[in-house]
Amino acid sequence: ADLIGGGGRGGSGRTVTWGFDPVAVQNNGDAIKDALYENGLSEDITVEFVPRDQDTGAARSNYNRLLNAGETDPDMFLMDNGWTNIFIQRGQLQNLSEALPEELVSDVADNYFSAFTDTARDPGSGDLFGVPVFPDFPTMQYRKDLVEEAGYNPEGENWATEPMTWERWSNIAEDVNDNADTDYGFTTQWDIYEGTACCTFNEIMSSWGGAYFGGRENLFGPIGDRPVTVNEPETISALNMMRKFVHDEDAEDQFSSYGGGFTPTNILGWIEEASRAPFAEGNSVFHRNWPYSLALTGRNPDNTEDPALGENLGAMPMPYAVSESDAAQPGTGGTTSALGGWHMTVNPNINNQEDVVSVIRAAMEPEFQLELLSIQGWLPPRPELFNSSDAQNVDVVGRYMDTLQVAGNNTMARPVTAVWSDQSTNIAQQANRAVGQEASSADAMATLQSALEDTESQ
Amino acid sequence: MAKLKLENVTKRYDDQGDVVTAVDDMNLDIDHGEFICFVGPSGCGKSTTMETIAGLTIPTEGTIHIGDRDVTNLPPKDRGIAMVFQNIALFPHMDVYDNISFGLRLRDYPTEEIDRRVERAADIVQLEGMLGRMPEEMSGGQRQRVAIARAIVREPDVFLMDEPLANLDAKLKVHMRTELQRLHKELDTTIIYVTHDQEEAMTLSDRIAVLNSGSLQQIAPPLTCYNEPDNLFVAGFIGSPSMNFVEGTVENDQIETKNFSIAFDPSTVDGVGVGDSVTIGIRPEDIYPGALRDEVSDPSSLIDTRTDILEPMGDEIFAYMLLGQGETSMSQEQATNDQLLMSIDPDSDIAEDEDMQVVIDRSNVHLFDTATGEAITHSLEAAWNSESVTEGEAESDD
Amino acid sequence: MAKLKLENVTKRYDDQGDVVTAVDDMNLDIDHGEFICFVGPSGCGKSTTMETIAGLTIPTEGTIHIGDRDVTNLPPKDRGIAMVFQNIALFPHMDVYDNISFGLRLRDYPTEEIDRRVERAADIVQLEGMLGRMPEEMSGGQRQRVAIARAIVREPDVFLMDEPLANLDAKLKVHMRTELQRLHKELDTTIIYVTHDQEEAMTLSDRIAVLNSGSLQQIAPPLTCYNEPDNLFVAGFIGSPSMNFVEGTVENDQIETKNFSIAFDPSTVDGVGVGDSVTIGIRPEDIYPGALRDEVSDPSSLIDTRTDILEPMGDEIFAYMLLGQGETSMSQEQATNDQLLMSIDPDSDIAEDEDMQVVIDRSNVHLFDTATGEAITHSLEAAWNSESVTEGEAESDD
Amino acid sequence: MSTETGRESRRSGVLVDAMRWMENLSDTQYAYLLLIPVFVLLGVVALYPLLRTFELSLYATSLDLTGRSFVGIDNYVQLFTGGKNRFLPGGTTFIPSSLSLNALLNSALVVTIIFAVVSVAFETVIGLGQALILDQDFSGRKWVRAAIIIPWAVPIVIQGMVFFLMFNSNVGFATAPLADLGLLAPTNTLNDTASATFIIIVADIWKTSAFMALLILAGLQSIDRGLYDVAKVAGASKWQQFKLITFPLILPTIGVAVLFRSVQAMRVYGIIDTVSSCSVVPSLSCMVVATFNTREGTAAAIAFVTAAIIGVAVMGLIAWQGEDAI
Amino acid sequence: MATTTDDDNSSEGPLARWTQSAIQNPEKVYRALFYVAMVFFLVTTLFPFYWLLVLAVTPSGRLLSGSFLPSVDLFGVSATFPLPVPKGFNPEAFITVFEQVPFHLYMLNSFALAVTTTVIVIVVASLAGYVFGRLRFPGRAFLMLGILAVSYFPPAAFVIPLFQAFAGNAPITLPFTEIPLFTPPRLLNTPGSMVLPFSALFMPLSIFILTTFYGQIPDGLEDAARVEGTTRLGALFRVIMPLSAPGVATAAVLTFIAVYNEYFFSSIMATSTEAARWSPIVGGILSYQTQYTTQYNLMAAASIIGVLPVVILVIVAQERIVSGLTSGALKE
Ligand SMILES: Nc1ncnc2c1ncn2[C@@H]1O[C@H](COP(=O)(O)OP(=O)(O)OP(=O)(O)O)[C@@H](O)[C@H]1O
Ligand SMILES: Nc1ncnc2c1ncn2[C@@H]1O[C@H](COP(=O)(O)OP(=O)(O)OP(=O)(O)O)[C@@H](O)[C@H]1O
Ligand SMILES: [Mg+2]
Ligand SMILES: [Mg+2]
Repeated sequence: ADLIGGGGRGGSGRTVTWGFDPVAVQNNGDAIKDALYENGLSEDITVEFVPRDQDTGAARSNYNRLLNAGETDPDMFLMDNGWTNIFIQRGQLQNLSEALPEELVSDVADNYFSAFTDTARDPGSGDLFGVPVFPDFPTMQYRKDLVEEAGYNPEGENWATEPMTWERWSNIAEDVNDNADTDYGFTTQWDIYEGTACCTFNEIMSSWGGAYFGGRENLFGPIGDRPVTVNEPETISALNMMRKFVHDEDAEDQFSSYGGGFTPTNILGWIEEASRAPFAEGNSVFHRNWPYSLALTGRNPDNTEDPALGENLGAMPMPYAVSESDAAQPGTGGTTSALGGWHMTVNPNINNQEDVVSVIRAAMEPEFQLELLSIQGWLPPRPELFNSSDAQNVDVVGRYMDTLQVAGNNTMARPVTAVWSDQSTNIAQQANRAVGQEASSADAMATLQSALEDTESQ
Repeated sequence: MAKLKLENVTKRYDDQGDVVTAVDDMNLDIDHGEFICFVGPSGCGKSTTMETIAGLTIPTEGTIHIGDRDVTNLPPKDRGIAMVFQNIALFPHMDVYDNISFGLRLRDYPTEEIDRRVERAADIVQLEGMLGRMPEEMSGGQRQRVAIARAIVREPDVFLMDEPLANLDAKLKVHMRTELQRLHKELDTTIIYVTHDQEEAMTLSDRIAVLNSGSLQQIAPPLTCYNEPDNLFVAGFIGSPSMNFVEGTVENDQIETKNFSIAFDPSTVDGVGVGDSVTIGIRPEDIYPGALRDEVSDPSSLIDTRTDILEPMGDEIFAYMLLGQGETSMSQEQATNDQLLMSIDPDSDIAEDEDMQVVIDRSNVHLFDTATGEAITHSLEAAWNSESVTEGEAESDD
Repeated sequence: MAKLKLENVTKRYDDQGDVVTAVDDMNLDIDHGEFICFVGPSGCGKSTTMETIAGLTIPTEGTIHIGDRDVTNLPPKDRGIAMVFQNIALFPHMDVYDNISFGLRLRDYPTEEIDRRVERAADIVQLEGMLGRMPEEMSGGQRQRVAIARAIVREPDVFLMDEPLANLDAKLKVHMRTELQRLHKELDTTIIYVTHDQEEAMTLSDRIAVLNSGSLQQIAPPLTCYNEPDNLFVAGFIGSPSMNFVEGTVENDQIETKNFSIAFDPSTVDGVGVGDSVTIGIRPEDIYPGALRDEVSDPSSLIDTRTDILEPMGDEIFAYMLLGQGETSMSQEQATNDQLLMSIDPDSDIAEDEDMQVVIDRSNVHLFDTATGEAITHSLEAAWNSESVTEGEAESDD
Repeated sequence: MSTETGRESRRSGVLVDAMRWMENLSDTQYAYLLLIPVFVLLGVVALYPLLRTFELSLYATSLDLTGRSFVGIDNYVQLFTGGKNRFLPGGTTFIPSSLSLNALLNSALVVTIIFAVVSVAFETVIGLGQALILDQDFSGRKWVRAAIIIPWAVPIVIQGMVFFLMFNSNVGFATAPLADLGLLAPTNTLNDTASATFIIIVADIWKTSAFMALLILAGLQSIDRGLYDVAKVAGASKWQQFKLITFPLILPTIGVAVLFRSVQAMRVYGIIDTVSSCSVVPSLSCMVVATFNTREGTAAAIAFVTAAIIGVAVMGLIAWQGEDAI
Repeated sequence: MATTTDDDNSSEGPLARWTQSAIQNPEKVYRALFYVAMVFFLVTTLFPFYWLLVLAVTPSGRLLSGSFLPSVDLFGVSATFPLPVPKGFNPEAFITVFEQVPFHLYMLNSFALAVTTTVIVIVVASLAGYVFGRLRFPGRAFLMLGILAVSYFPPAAFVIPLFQAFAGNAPITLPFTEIPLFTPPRLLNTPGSMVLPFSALFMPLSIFILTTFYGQIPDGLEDAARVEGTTRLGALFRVIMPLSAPGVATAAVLTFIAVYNEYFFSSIMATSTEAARWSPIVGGILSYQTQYTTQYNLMAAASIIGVLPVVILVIVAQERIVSGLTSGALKE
């Protein structure tokens, strides 16, 4: 195939190039293409996946450069919801509200996870610039066997769909960990990296009723005209709770009824895989992670060389501290899952739009989305599909569809704006410092507060 | 065709403000096929002159012609020259064969031709079995011979050789000299040759160019330089051991020196008058023991001396004779006026530290103007005597 | 204390299977304070021997003692030597002053002492104004003088000098020689000196060591080597121009050669009998024009020759004389039997291509066994005659 | 002779003419002629983009990232007055906000300089040591040389991975012993600025000592062995030979090595990104990368300031080494 | 070791005897020091490599859990073994590497890019090295500093304009103006878009190295070559370059390896990390990462595979170049 002359192709050859996840291309590229054709894509149109960089940051830079240079290749992109917004703001993407037929636009508006879809809209106009392909929601995963051994009844108490409070959860974690042969009660990610800012810290803070910028309605701006609300009791409490979990420290006597000391300081340097490894080995009771972890850890240990838990893996929605109604910041509280996931967006420099629309149409077919779940493990962007038997029957992940649906309905997106990348490193760093006991939670948040205010005011 | 002409060539090195004039307004006219030796004290500019001819150094001033071409700015490769460098400069990364054949290979000669020439050259310099050696595996003399071979395979118009035999033993030197002469004839080339070996200069060259401090002192056939040196410098430089110099004053009928006087009629020679300060030059072989006075063609009166040190050389003896109150000293320069060096037959009956009378052959006594160093006459008999050489140059007239 | 003793020193280079024996079973015994010159053809192992003494090369076999110490495996720095290298090897990154003072600075001499010595050395080698120059800014001879100065400031027990004057002009050479002799006396050191300049070897050394192909041919005082060479090699090598060799056969009362015969009584000498093949050696200065027969102490009968080429050298003339049907050729080696080289007075009345009779001084005729090359006698008169030298060595009795 | 000239003329006339023309140029003309390829290449691939980037640095990116406006040198001014600190990752300041240890370690400038000085110093010494060893004659030298070069051939990602995993809190085995020695923080090691800097310096030394060693070795191999003979006879001990002959003669090579290592070290980025993160060890290049996607003007300004700082450092280095370094 | 000198006779231990002989023959001490230093350097440079090997053969699932330092039972006392050892043994990683991605293609890409760049750099830098090392002319120091200055800039400073130029979508404009000059050819995803910047960016180092080395060749040798009939340029390639072989080889090796592993530019100029778009070896290595997981074992195996042949090649080549061309010391 002529991979080099991409720029000259421009639709004449009826080819649609799509910047795509490299691993998916590598493992299932052909199957995914087949699925597109099965879902109505004309055989006249050749779809060609262009694998992007594995690292999301690198991919973003790459697309940024391409679009800056007016590149026509590829025609479509798969974009992380963490930075789609920035491309929208810069006007570097095709406005799909205009380019897509009305029925597709309203299908997205009506039938997709709306919090997820929001990350593909222009916050000002509400116009759609990307169609969600798959969302990613974390769940609290656990050793069902150990929990049951310790006398709890996850099935009976419906842990899979009923969120519990952090207080109860922490006591269970401490209790089970004390009584089992595990080193850790809980593993999660708290390194200085995007994942802490966008997700782990964001989740916990939100479950305490906190938010970075005064609640859900300010997530995507307006920059400078929204309050910075990290130096608030709910946020500090969230951090203090983490300190309780990690260090069993309770300076303000706030967490005496909580369990603690069951989380290793290692989380300060952990990202996803590092934190999953001990859990998959059976060395931790609880573990917070994305669906991919369910897929890997939930495998039957007999079928894989890698450590796995099989049916002993349980999942539940993330615990919470305050309910939605008690939340200090509007739109927060209750069980909260951070929001990951990818959208498909369109290169504005192309002239084979109809073909691209055909591809999008096929990719929006529920059947296609279920197929992706089945072959690639990507969750469908439509909540209704979580209930489908097709979904439930998917190996491993299918077992946790109900939990995932709860998570999907309770997501909190990261506040992506033009300044988010400046902010996120600050957030991750202060969150890390606080939990690492390098500063008190209050001091860390005070520092963060002024840093965020700095970045907001420009 | 391979005439060589240097006009007003000057080369100055500017060494951080400290200007060194290596070659000073040099004018040379060398005929096709001539064999010229450059001689002169260390640092007098011989190598630098060669380099300007080769094109390795661009003269600060002046022009150079080879044949009819002005080559002053031509690169070395277009000048049709080959050169043997004083510092040998073998390519350390090539074996002897490659070193010798370098120039031929550059010119794409056919392999057999190269082989033939290299073998012949190796033969001439007696390095037959060593073509595969690397330079570092050879002795100093062997390296020098490779350098010579590298030049002669080229068969150029002009050969430049900067002390090519310095590291060879006497015997090999003689052999190489003969070969060079043969080559010179055979190839009909012009050769410019730097040497500090008088014998070499004498036997090889058509003309000797004597340099001092960057400027040309005399260029003339060897015996002319020996017998009729243009000035004190040439007189002292040519000949080994070198000429004895004694300072004196011209009187009516003689020249008076500190320790002896010698008969002389100033009217026989132009440009000298009574009262002038002159320097007398006497070659060691023109001094004879008093006993041999009869055999000397134009003997001076007897001079009282005392033998100091005797240096037997095998085929002759150098006898240092003290004049007057002269003190023992082997060094020549310290003793200009109080010492005479005499060369005598090895069979002579002579011992150190004895009184002895000597006699000088007046017909071979040179006279120089002490102030300017210019030669006045080369024989005290009369100005017309310049034995055994025909093309005597006109005396410089002060 | 600074005696030097080489015992069975052998050095072989293994050059990819191709073994070169640079030094072959060398035995030397050098006294404290001696001045020894190494001479020999290019590549004969002079430098290599020096290097083994210096400790730069470890001999393949044999031991070396300096004083009473076995230094065979001692590093150079502990041997108390200084060396002038044939390839000069100045430190390119140091100026002249730093080059000269290198060894002193290593030994932490006080600055004034260093300054004093460097100045003195620069004075000796006549480089006074050049202490600040870098090596690349100097002429070949100047560099060599720096190398000499670098060695003499050290004032060591043993000096090793490998052709230290090769690049100097005659005058400077004479000056340097005198200085070296003075230093030798002053410092009371042992000096080993490589030179290819016979005059240098003659004037400087207490003893000359003649090397050939890595092995020692003779070690003896200069005039002994000149007058009583141990073998054909030494005879031919020492003396310039070199000895004439004529092959002959011993008869009852004479030696018969192709073109002439010379009276000789074999019974006066041990180890030679009638019918033996011998080689006669005659030095050029021992051949005289027939006219001078009366002045020769022990003249041979007159020999008919024809002058071939004349080489006037200034202080003498080299005359190539053809014997019998000999053909014109300037090369010495081609002409062993048909040519005699004669050195005569420059005043002599002689012309090329003329018939001329010559006479040989029989008292200075050498006789060698043609097969072994060993000397038989050095005078045809009788075995006891070895004029002008007292310490005549015993003749080899072969 | 005639044969020589005959052969010459057989070659193509144009080529000969061109050659002759070249040979006749003065030194200066010849120098500039030979430099043309370099300058064409550098002009196209370096000078042009740099001018463009410089142009970029005179513009500010608007709040919504959609447009840009000309601000002159404001980007530069703000960089030094702290106005840009808010765009730098994790509370980093450009120049230190105070002289406290924390503030110093938070300053991109200071961290970069610390990294460069320490790592280059160690690399030079170690590289020199390695080169001296490789310069000896011993059997198996080829393999020892291979071993010593290997780190240089390891891609930075892998170098980062190797050290990251060595100090990783799950499986890293190196943290504990070093923490016992007080060299590292025992927990959260890779997020502790001092510890992470230490580890990154070690990683850098491991990899780039080979660079130094290779270069210095080449210098050593070019030294005329005859000079050692002279020195030995003059009485120089091994150490003195090194000090007086080897060292001065390889000094130009060391100079080049140090110069380029310093320049490289002051642009350190990859190893930081792979072992720790730019918010923990905020090098100057990190700042450029961190801002390039969103704030091109700022990033361009930082890039130029970085270059200027390196330029100043290089000038210092050259002045210190003496003019003949250039 | 200097402490235990002469305690008389007989009862000397081997150490004392060694010391004794060492004092007599300091060479021995140097030799010993030399070996100590060599072993030290070998261990320190090779240890991380050993660690890489440990990682490569450890099964991926076990990489991030449990310690690499096994407990050993030493006569009842349990201690931690001080060296990391593989957790399990999975040599298939070295095969899997090729199964997952066409790693050999990435290697070939790197190889081709590196060879091309190295040749360009050495030729062009040789010219410059000759000029700066051997000629004196006005502006020399200034130009050298100018060339050096190119390496001051973080690579990111070149990227955006270069990328736009190489995309060939719009005409190049005169900097600081909107005046269009010409539309460059499209080079993205071709070797040209990488070789050009590599050449420019690695050039200064090579120029400086070669300047140093060429400057040290005695003038006499160049003179000899010129008299023998080379042009100045001919003398450069026939005499000066071969004589500077250690320097040239080193410059080449440094450039070659740097390009072979280069990632920044190649990842940008290849718009996707496919082997077919000239992505280099590092692109291949990074292909073993997925969004959340990293197959460290494969990355380790891949980098061993990627690195070893180059190192060996370079070693063999360099040894040959250097020993073949400079078996003599550099003297006139
Ligand atoms: N490294 C080496 N490898 C092989 N052969 C060598 C080596 N060094 C010297 N030789 C050979 O050993 C012999 C003696 O060399 P040496 O340098 O001692 O000669 P020399 O007497 O000093 O000669 P010259 O007067 O020419 O300097 C020569 O034939 C030389 O070729
Ligand atoms: N690069 C330079 N810089 C400064 N001075 C120089 C340079 N090269 C040569 N000289 C000086 O120029 C003068 C002439 O040097 P040249 O090499 O021509 O002498 P030479 O006659 O060949 O002497 P020798 O017989 O010693 O080789 C010397 O005084 C020397 O010091
Ligand atoms: Mg000279
Ligand atoms: Mg020698």
